[in-house]
Amino acid sequence: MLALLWLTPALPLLGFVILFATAGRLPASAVAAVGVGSVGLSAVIALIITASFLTTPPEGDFYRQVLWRWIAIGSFNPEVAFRLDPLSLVMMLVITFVGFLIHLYSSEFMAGDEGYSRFFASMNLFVAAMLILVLADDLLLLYAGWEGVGLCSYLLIGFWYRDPANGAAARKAFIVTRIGDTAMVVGLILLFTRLGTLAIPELMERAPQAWPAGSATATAAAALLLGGALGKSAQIPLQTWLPDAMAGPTPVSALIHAATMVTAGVYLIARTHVLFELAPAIQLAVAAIGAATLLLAAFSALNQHDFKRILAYSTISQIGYMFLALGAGAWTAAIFHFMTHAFFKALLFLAAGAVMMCIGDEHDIFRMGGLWRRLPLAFASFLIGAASLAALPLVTAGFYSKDMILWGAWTSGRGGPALWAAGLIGALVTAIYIFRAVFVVFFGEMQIAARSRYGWRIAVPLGVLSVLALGGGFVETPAALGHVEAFSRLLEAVLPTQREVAAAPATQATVMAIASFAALAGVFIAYLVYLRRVRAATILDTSAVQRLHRFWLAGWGFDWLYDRVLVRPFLWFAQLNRDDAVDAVYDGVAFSSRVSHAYLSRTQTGRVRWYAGWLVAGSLAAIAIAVFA
Amino acid sequence: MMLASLIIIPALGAILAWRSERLHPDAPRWIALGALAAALAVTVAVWMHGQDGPWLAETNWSWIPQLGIAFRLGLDGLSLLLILLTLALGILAVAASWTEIAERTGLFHLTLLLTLAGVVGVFLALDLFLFFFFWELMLVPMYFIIAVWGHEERIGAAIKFFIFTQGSGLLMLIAILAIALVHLQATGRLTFDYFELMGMALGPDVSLFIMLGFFVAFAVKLPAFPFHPWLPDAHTQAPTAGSVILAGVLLKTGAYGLLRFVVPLFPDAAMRFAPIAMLLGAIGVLYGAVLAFAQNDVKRLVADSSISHMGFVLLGIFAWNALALKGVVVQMIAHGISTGALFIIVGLLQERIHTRDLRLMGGLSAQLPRLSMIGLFFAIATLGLPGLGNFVGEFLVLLGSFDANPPLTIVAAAGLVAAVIYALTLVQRAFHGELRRSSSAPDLCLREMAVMAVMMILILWLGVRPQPLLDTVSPALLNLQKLDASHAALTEHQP
Amino acid sequence: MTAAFYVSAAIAVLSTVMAITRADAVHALLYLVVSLLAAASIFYVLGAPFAAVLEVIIYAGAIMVLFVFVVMMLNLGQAATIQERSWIKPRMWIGPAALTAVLMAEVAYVLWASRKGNFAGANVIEAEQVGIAFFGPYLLAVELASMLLLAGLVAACHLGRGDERK
Amino acid sequence: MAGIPLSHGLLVAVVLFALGLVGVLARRNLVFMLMSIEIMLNAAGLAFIAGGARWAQPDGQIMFILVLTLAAAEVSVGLALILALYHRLETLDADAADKLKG
Repeated sequence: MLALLWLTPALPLLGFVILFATAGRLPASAVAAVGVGSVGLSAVIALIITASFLTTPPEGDFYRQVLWRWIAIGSFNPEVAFRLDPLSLVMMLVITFVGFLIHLYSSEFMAGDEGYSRFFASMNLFVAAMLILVLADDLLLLYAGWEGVGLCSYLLIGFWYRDPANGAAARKAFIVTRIGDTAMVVGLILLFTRLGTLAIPELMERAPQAWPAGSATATAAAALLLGGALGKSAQIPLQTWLPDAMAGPTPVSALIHAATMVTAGVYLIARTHVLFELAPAIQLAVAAIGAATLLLAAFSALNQHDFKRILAYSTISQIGYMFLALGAGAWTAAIFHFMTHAFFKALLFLAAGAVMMCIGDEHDIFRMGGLWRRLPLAFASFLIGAASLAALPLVTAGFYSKDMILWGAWTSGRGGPALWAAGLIGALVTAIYIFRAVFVVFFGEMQIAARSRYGWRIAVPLGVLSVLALGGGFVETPAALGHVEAFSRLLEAVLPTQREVAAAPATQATVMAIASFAALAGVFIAYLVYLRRVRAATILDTSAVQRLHRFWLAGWGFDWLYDRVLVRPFLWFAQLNRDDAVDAVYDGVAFSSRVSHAYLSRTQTGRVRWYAGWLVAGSLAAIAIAVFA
Repeated sequence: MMLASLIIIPALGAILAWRSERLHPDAPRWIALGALAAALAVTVAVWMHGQDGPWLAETNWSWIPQLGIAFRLGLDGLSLLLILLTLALGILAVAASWTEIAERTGLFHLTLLLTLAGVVGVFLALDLFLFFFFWELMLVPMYFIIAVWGHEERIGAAIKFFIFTQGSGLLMLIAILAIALVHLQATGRLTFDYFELMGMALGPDVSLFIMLGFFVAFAVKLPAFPFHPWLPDAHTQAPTAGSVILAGVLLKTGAYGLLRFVVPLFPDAAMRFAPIAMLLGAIGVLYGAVLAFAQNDVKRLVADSSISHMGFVLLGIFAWNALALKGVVVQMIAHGISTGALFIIVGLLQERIHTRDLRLMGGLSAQLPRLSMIGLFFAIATLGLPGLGNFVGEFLVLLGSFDANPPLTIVAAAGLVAAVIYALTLVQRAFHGELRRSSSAPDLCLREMAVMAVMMILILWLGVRPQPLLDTVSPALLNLQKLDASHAALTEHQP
Repeated sequence: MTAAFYVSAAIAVLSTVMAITRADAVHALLYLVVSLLAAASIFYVLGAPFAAVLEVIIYAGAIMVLFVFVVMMLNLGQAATIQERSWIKPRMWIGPAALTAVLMAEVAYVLWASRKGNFAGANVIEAEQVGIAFFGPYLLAVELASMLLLAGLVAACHLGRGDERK
Repeated sequence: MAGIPLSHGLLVAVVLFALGLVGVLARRNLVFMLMSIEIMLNAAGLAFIAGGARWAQPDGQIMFILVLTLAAAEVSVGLALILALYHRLETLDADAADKLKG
């Protein structure tokens, strides 16, 4: 059954080819059938493969499928080959399954759009590329998927191409991530030059033999790969593109900019964790970047008005958690959080999309309010997603994954408590900002007319994802709460489990309790400030706080900074050099010959005698040379 | 005989096409298509039934024995691929200018086919004098293509093209004469034969100067920074077919010259010169990209992007190892197809909205969805998306160059970002946003779709299965590399 | 004989000076004829009687007559002479004179260097010898000269007809 | 018969040639320029004769005759040109025909 593996990316790719080739001439129903069906079939195959993989694990806990040899030059012979191991299995499942739900949702959400076929073509291509990314056995193929998803992200952010702002956002996303990608390309080149292969298993095998821990080359290689991961996963300093990416349709935000693509960086680091372990400095940088990003983004999320931008910053923040986990060496926790995050963040986006669809595409949360009565399903699912995001204890999936990360941070050897504290503050702010959104949007006074008009194709994904956002966490619970270890045992073969820590279960329980308290406290603060509007909340209106608010609203001024430091100088230089300074040099040559022509042509008087005189003078000179020389 | 026929068929076709205009205005097109298809068939036949070893076929006829000049042709994998590219792009160019060129079709196809005959000759010639002959042969008709059928500022552009290429060609002629004379002094035999001249030992300074003569000629044609200013003008002003041939084929003659002559004939000098050449390549990558970004004329944008792509080629050639050289070959072919396609797209756009000014365009996606989609496809190919041909070329070049010169490779890699900037700017400004100027004609017709589909499939095939191509060119490159195997720094990559 | 050479040479030079400085074309032509006749006598002194005869018949005769005809056809009157005077200004002569002085200097240097032991005109070369050489080794030159004359004839005809067509 | 020193004969030829040259360069009237050219040709012929006389060979006279033919052809074409030019420009001023001016 595992031999069907190639079909999982091939089916969505086929869907893309069909939709691309017909170029919008198919009726909408056929488009939806192809678009949703291809991903659905892919999900089914993924499930079959999973079942087969779990019941009869292949030898060595991985399955390798070579499709063809891509390039073979000397020792450089990357193959188009897929590798199914527990890590890629989890990724594949999440991608196909969440992808299918979002496709289903989109088939209704996007109905009537003139680019319906184009939308599904891009979405299908995205799923295919994302699957190639996670299934790739070779870093070069991984990079192919990596760029493919970037392309689809670009296409879908700029999906409504009539508005230049969307185009600008799309371009920004592509360019910023491409900066990281270029670092990654250099990283690949460095790896190949030094280790002589790009096949991931061989790389992971050869790297520890070739390089001692902390060696400069290993550090450089890890840093370059990290560059790619930072761009794709919107971490500091390459995070600025993600909030703008919300210009795309909401399902796109749910699938690409929340559930799957932006976590590719997490996947990459987990996949090449051996390298990062060889470069402790870089691993520490991963943790620090993650901690910084999660805090920065959380504070920005707290100040957004745009419904989707709240979720975008939230995504950046949550990926920050994953980076924190990776940096702390809690590889499994990162992947676990990736999975739960995919569920609850997709759910949040889809619910938000449903809400905005019903109120005439209004994005400003302060123009909403009291919507829970009109849109009960959207409300319920958003609330579940929010609870999971805020990691409300015990009942939500987010709780278990976040707890695993915090515990991993606490027990990690490098700066553990500091990382933990950052995560904790982040948890508090997370709860505040997401419940701010819940309270402002769904409670309070009704400010806008809402008509519930979603059908089953929207309702079903919301329902399924709600269940997953709540129950998806029970595959891995901490020692104090049942000690289920299904997830980490599954990933054991790929990712090293964290070092056994001597800390007593009591410590773990305490740490967990503090985190739970922080989450609940966050909800309560949000309640007080945004629903009850307690007196103390007037402090928010003071000018100092307002200034801070504007600063955070603008994402800590990164856009401003980049605009001044990078974009404007580039534009300035490009405009300055539009007519090509080098050309001016050649024009100078042309000009000087024109000037000398003007002077020399004055000697051409057109008079025979003048010419004859020069003729004589020249002859005389020649004779003189002959006679006297 | 087979090889000579590759040159003779287009040349005969040229004359026939010229004379046939009086029969019917479309007759020259069919004759041109037929001649190119016949030449293509011959090429494929040679490919299939070629001899073993690096040289698939050879021809050596006596021409001017008194001066040691022979009509010597040879076809190896490198020439084969470039000739295939030349003929294929020639066919596509004829097809693409079906409606654009309405006047003097006979003369147009005469010049087009003569150019192609010259290019094929350049790719085949193994006698330096013969090489120079073909080098000049392809130049003159191209001048007329630009000057007669070009756009508004065609005369100036044509003259600029001519002066740059002719001036640099004269430098090459001097270099050819110099190497022949040095050989004459050393051995007492006057010869222009490639193989005889190859083994010759030259003093370090002499070889450096002679090499620079060749290098400048090829660098102008390539074009490498800072010899590029002729290119934007010529490409912008040429008619679509001219731009396609210029970008797709003529630029490759420069790269071919570097591969075939500069490095094998002067290995030591080339090795000493390599850092500078690679620097020029890396600068070209970035400079062309920045230049492309700032343009308002679509055609100029595409033309400037060629400078960027050819920078990779220069970088890879002087890295001179198996990876980089194969990357160079793939990059050349992929660039020929993708840029050729972009020029065709611009031509189709201009036919429909009568402008090339990006400031007047916008929102064409709604009106011309197919054209826009294909434009997007090739813009993306240009920016080097994996799975499409350009990526394979660029990645292999970078991979190979890193071995030779890591810092410059990293600089050139920054070109990947710059490529995104200009490619997306092109797409965004032309096809997205508000509709500014409507099209006066419907979306692509079947003939146009067929042309574009062929190119899309080719570039995709190149990106996904480059191996057959790499295998074809492999013996030829190995042979070139063996010629200077004694030089340790330039040997094949050994990880 | 020697005296005859120097006298003829002096006449030739003087009449040539007069010829190139006259304002009236007919006067100049007459001086020119004198100069050519003087040259003919120099030829005779140098032992080339055939050349001297040809000089008189063709140069002084035929060619100068052509000039006279043309001057007549141009119908140059008093006005032309006055204009011609206005064109002949002293400073007109400076440049040519300077160039010519350089020429004279160069030639004088050469002649001075090779002045010894070369005497001309000791033997007379008759027309017979000339004719034999002509139709012997110089046959091709004769044919070329005839072609040249033919070409001159055709060109003159063509140029003369040019205006009628218009 | 002692003859004349060759250098004297040549000197006369050169003086005549130089005078012709001065005439060509100094006079503006086309007729005079043509006459001056005739003087120069004649001087060249004189030099040939002198040279031929020095070696007592007929070749000098032969060259003179060829020069004579040349002069005849040149005069006929030149005068025809002068006539044509006079019809067109209504003047014999050589400086008036300066269409080649750069």
